[in-house]
Amino acid sequence: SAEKKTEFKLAWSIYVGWMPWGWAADHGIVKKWADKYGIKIDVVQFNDYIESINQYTAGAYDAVTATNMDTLAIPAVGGVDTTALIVGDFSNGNDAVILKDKSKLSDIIGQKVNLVELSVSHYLLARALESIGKSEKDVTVVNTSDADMVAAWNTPDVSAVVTWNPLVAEIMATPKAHKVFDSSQIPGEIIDLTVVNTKTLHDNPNFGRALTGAWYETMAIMASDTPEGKEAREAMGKASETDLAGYEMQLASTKMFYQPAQGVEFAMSGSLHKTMDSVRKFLFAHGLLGQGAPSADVVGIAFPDGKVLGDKNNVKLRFTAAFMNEAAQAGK
Amino acid sequence: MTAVSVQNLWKEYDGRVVLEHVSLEVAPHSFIALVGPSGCGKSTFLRMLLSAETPTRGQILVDGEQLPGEPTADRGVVFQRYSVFPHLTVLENVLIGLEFAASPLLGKLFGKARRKAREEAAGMLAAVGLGDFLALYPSQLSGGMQQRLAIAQALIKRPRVLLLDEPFGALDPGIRAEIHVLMLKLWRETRMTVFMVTHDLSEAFHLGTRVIAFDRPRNRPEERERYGATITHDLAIWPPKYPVADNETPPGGTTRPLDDAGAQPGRPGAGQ
Amino acid sequence: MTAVSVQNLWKEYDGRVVLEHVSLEVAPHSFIALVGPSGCGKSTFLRMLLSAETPTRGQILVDGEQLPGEPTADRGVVFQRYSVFPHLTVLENVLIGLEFAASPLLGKLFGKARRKAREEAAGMLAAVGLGDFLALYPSQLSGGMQQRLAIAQALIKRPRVLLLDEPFGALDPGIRAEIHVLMLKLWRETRMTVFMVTHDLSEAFHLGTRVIAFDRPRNRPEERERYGATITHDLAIWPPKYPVADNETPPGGTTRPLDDAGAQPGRPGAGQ
Amino acid sequence: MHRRLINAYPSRGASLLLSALPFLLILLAYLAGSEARLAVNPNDKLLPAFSSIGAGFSRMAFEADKRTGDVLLWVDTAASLARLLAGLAIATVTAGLLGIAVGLLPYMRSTFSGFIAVVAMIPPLSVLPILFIIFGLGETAKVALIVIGITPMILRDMILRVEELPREIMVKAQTLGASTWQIALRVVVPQMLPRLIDSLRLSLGAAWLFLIAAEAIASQSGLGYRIFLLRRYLAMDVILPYVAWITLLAFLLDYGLRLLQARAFPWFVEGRKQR
Amino acid sequence: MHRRLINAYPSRGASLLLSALPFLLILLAYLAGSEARLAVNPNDKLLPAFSSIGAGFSRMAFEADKRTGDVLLWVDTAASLARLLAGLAIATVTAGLLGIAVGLLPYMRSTFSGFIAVVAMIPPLSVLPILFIIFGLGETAKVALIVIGITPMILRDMILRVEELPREIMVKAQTLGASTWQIALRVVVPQMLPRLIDSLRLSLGAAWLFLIAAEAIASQSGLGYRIFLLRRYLAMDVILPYVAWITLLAFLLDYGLRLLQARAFPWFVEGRKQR
Ligand SMILES: Nc1ncnc2c1ncn2[C@@H]1O[C@H](COP(=O)(O)OP(=O)(O)OP(=O)(O)O)[C@@H](O)[C@H]1O
Ligand SMILES: Nc1ncnc2c1ncn2[C@@H]1O[C@H](COP(=O)(O)OP(=O)(O)OP(=O)(O)O)[C@@H](O)[C@H]1O
Ligand SMILES: [Mg+2]
Ligand SMILES: [Mg+2]
Repeated sequence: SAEKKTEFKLAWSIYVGWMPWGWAADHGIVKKWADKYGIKIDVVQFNDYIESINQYTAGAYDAVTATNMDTLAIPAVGGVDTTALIVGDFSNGNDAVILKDKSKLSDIIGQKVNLVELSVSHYLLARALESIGKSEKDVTVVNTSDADMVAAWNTPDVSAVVTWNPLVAEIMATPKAHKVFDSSQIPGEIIDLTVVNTKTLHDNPNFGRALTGAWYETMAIMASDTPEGKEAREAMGKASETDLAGYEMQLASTKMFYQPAQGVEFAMSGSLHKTMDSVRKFLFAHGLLGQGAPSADVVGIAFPDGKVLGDKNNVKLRFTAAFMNEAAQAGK
Repeated sequence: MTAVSVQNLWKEYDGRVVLEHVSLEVAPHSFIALVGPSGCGKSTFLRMLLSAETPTRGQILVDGEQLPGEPTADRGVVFQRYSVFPHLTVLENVLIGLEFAASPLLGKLFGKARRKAREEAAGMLAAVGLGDFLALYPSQLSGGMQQRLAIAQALIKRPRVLLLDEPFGALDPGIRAEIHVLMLKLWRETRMTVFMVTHDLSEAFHLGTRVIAFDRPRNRPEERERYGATITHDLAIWPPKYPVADNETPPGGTTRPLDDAGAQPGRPGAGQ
Repeated sequence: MTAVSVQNLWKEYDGRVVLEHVSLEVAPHSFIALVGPSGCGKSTFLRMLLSAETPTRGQILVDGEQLPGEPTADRGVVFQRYSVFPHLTVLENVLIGLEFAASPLLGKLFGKARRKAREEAAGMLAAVGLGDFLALYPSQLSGGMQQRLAIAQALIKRPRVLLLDEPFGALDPGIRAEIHVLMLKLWRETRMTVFMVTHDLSEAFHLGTRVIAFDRPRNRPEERERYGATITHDLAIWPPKYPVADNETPPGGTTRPLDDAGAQPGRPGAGQ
Repeated sequence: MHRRLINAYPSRGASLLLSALPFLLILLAYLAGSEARLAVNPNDKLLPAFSSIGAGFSRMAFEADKRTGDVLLWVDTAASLARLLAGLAIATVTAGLLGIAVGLLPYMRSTFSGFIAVVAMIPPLSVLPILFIIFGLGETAKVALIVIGITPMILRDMILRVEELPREIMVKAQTLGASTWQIALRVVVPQMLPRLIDSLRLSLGAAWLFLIAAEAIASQSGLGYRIFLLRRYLAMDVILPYVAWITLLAFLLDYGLRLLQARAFPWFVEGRKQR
Repeated sequence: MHRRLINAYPSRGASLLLSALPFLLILLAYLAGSEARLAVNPNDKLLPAFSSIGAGFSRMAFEADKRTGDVLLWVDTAASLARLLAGLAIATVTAGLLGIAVGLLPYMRSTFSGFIAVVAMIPPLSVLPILFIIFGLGETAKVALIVIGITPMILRDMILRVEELPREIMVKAQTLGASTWQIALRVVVPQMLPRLIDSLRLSLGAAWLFLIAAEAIASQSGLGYRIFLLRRYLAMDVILPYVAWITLLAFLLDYGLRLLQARAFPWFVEGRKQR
């Protein structure tokens, strides 16, 4: 039974790769595209990233901005069939492992590491440790809220953190901070998405079209070297309580897919396959694929090339290139 | 002009007997003074007359009819403390009784109806000597003035029975004398039946037409649980020390009449 | 055997005069009964005798010496309410006065010293008839027992002056009579000087060697702020109605002596 | 004259000085800490110099934000106060009405007293996700969190206060012929209003706490939102004046309520003095 | 017999039924909501079926965690209770001692009463960064947040209670020759202890709140930590039993304090009854 709707809600939270949503909403771009398809899209900003995903998972929102890992672990595991509509960027240095007074990654062994547990930071730490042949058992993880990370760094108790921008930039500005590992060393593994409820998207493809249309129009402005582009970037910086320079520094460590074609290419690539396999193994090891899950295969992940990772009868996360493709065609 | 009949009344609290075998016939327009040691159940007795407490056994009839199950407007009361509403002015404290009757929904009168009720209340207050203090709150009144207010508040409902629980205990002798005068005047005018608890024997003999003493006949520690207090003395004050109306019958007392008990009470605590 | 001299005492609160021109010479071993209408400053006067309040003008001498600036152990007090410590048992309430003196640091005695103090306290409690209730808390006592406890508590310090503020107001006649007897006995034995505020004239005349009345000579509303109360009557009760020791001088009274005021007091509130 | 410490009162001047003392000490401690940290790292953000705090405050309070054109402090204040007052108003009315009903009517008491005792023990922060799902994320949710956070407190207090009304007052009203409705309307409610203000004042602290917690999760303006956002950057030069501002607002609210009580219910304040 | 509602008491049986009613209604509402959501999405996490909740609880309470080998519920409970009790103990002792000193000594009152009134208005969560530098991020910080959160409440209450002691009691102690120290030790402190328990009970709710907030900030175990961690995955099948468990603990703590008061201070409880 198809459910036609005309009103939709998108939840987004403050992060370098998602700031365009706020700007697009403020500048009427979202409304323009929604009007074009005769629908209404409510763009709601969350302070708390996790709460935005929870709200989406509970059904209060039709779309949300999230990382690949959290999309799999929360809505998909929670039975909400979800489609990654837009692959916006991947973290290319935005997430980092930082040590105080020490400069080698191996110095982290035996330390307490402050990070947001079960987040992409946790994943990054696991990958970093893997890279030197160690595992999570060799450190002590202390769950620390992202809002307090900078303040925590400033206390003598804390000697190692894993976190993301803009917090990385803030911490690196203090005298004793040394970046010992960052996401540029695992390129393409921490992906920032705009995801949509699959059923809603299936019943209302125009919602997907409006979102991609608005997104890539914004991308085009943001990427341009014009005064308008600079103004947009400055506004996005301000909205995340930093300035143009700060925001551009964050962008530098983010691989943005400004053109839809780039997104399509990334989604179609085989590396996404490998990344998601690594991610689901990490989640399984931490018991996040559902309690009593017999293997990492319980939840199926479908890719644009038709391949499926895990249970084919229980596909809950789908990567699609269709809408980005449509936008790429329209843009030509 | 209301007769009260108390028939073999018992009251227990959690199996502890407080009052037992209390029987009493009260003639209309009596002024009953209740005395007795602390804790013997005088207040409990009044509360039962008010229906604020249910007897364990026995019954109370007012003009031959069973008491209703809860307090009603035909039995007024003045307590020693907390007898007036602290959040209402003197005038409002008296007015509210009229408003309850006339305005079931809001409990408040407006316009002409209010002016009329106000006049009646102000008249009653003037009668108890509070005519000049209508706008004050109880906390701004002295103890004596508060008790006069409580009396006015009770009397505006023209109760058939008025119950007073140590109403004048906290007052100094001058004010107390004034209130005694007032009380007797109102009692005579409204012809109601009054029950008054007091610790002051001289007050009891001065005001009462009949003095009733409660006490525990068995009072050894091991008996306290099992046996309660009852009426141990019942003295009619006759002839009355103030004029009574022609149509009044002498209030019934069961023991020896005291000639001059009212005029020359034994001074409390004088015996050394 | 302590003389008290009050010299032209004034007390104002925020510019409102409460007491004025109070002068009084009290002979040793007097029993002064203070009476007067509510709010006239009797309690204030006692508080000044205690140094719990400072006079605005004038001074008080005890045996010729200026009062110390704060309450001390040579002046004991019994208030109408809150006079004993609710968190201590009967015994502890009396013991604590001895412990304060003997143990500056902990305020508590142990071992032999405690046993000795305990004996003394128990003796005092037996004297006021509380010998069987040593382990009870005040909330488990009746009003009369609490007041006896307060008296024992004050007397264990052997104060030279004892101040009583309406100490027996809440008691019923029987218990009151008992306490009167006890009070007079203790007064005679310890030879202290007693000041007692009371609203009960018969009590005043029964216990006092001298009755002092406070009142406001000017009491019109517009005068209330500017003029306070002062001594309006000062009656020596002489000859005393109970035996006094040989070496006692008649307590000085400045106005007419009353022959039988003690035996036949005017009944309060009797005048209609 | 030698006196016991409990009888020693400072003079007016000394009293003023003494009351300023702890504030001065805190100020000095801050200054010392700030200088020490700034000496090590001139860019230290944790304990900024007073000049930075002043600049931060004036930026928030007097300069229009470039992006939105709003002066942020006032926008934040308006948003937060609106939520806080709405929450307080709803909680007060709910708890007042329900508390009076439960305190007054035996049937209501039987039904609700156990339930309220249990519900009052649930820490609202632990059920945040459920609250957000039920109330959405708009203004409703924020107001709801405040309401849910403080209603149980006020409610329990109200029930106690109603039950504390002297039995005599209830009997008296009945002897004047009042019905249950009339007793509630004319005897109990008016006597509860000033007590409700007391209870409200006691719960102000918790209300601010919940406001800040709610604004930290989803919102685009508000004092708590701003503090939360700036906390990531450790922008203490703005956070500290914001905290001072919140403290001032809380203090004024408390003071205003006390004033209201004194004005509107003179009988209550006087009655209390006499006790 | 027709009676006013205020005089109508339910029978014992009816009373029991009535008090169960709201719990039943909530349960039914949950069941209905849960079934409706599970019908649409059998993996729904928001309102899991009772069987899932039971499984979640037994997993936390009886099975050892794979990663650490601990049985998480007990580890969390032990960690949280240790923090909570430490915080309560420190706050109680501090507020008790300072409150008595301020309430009793005019010099202390002049010095601190204004300061306390202002400090009590600062929302502690808004000055977290400063607390971190002072107390670090370890157990100290969590206990400190609880202490800072509830001390002002207890303190203000204590000061009021000391000032409420009848003037007569103070005068009486002096006429028995007591020094200030002796009055504090033997008259005021013993009378304040049961009142301190009252005040502590009132602040239990806030203490839990601050505990959960503190554990959400930085920690490795604790009931609040677990709830916030699991919130990341909307694991309501564990969060709900945790909330119920916290509620039970809070209830027991409250009950224990009431019992302690009744046992240790019979004079206080009896005195209160008589009022
Ligand atoms: N609600 C109650 N529950 C249990 N016992 C009660 C209750 N009310 C009164 N009592 C007991 O009943 C006895 C009589 O109390 P009551 O108040 O009637 O005495 P009283 O004669 O009025 O005393 P007083 O002169 O001190 O006012 C007392 O022992 C009291 O403890
Ligand atoms: N601390 C105070 N501040 C201001 N006024 C006071 C204070 N204490 C007493 N007063 C006033 O002083 C007057 C005398 O009070 P006091 O308590 O001495 O009267 P009293 O004679 O003992 O009355 P009562 O018989 O009612 O006990 C009263 O008008 C009272 O309001
Ligand atoms: Mg009684
Ligand atoms: Mg007095």
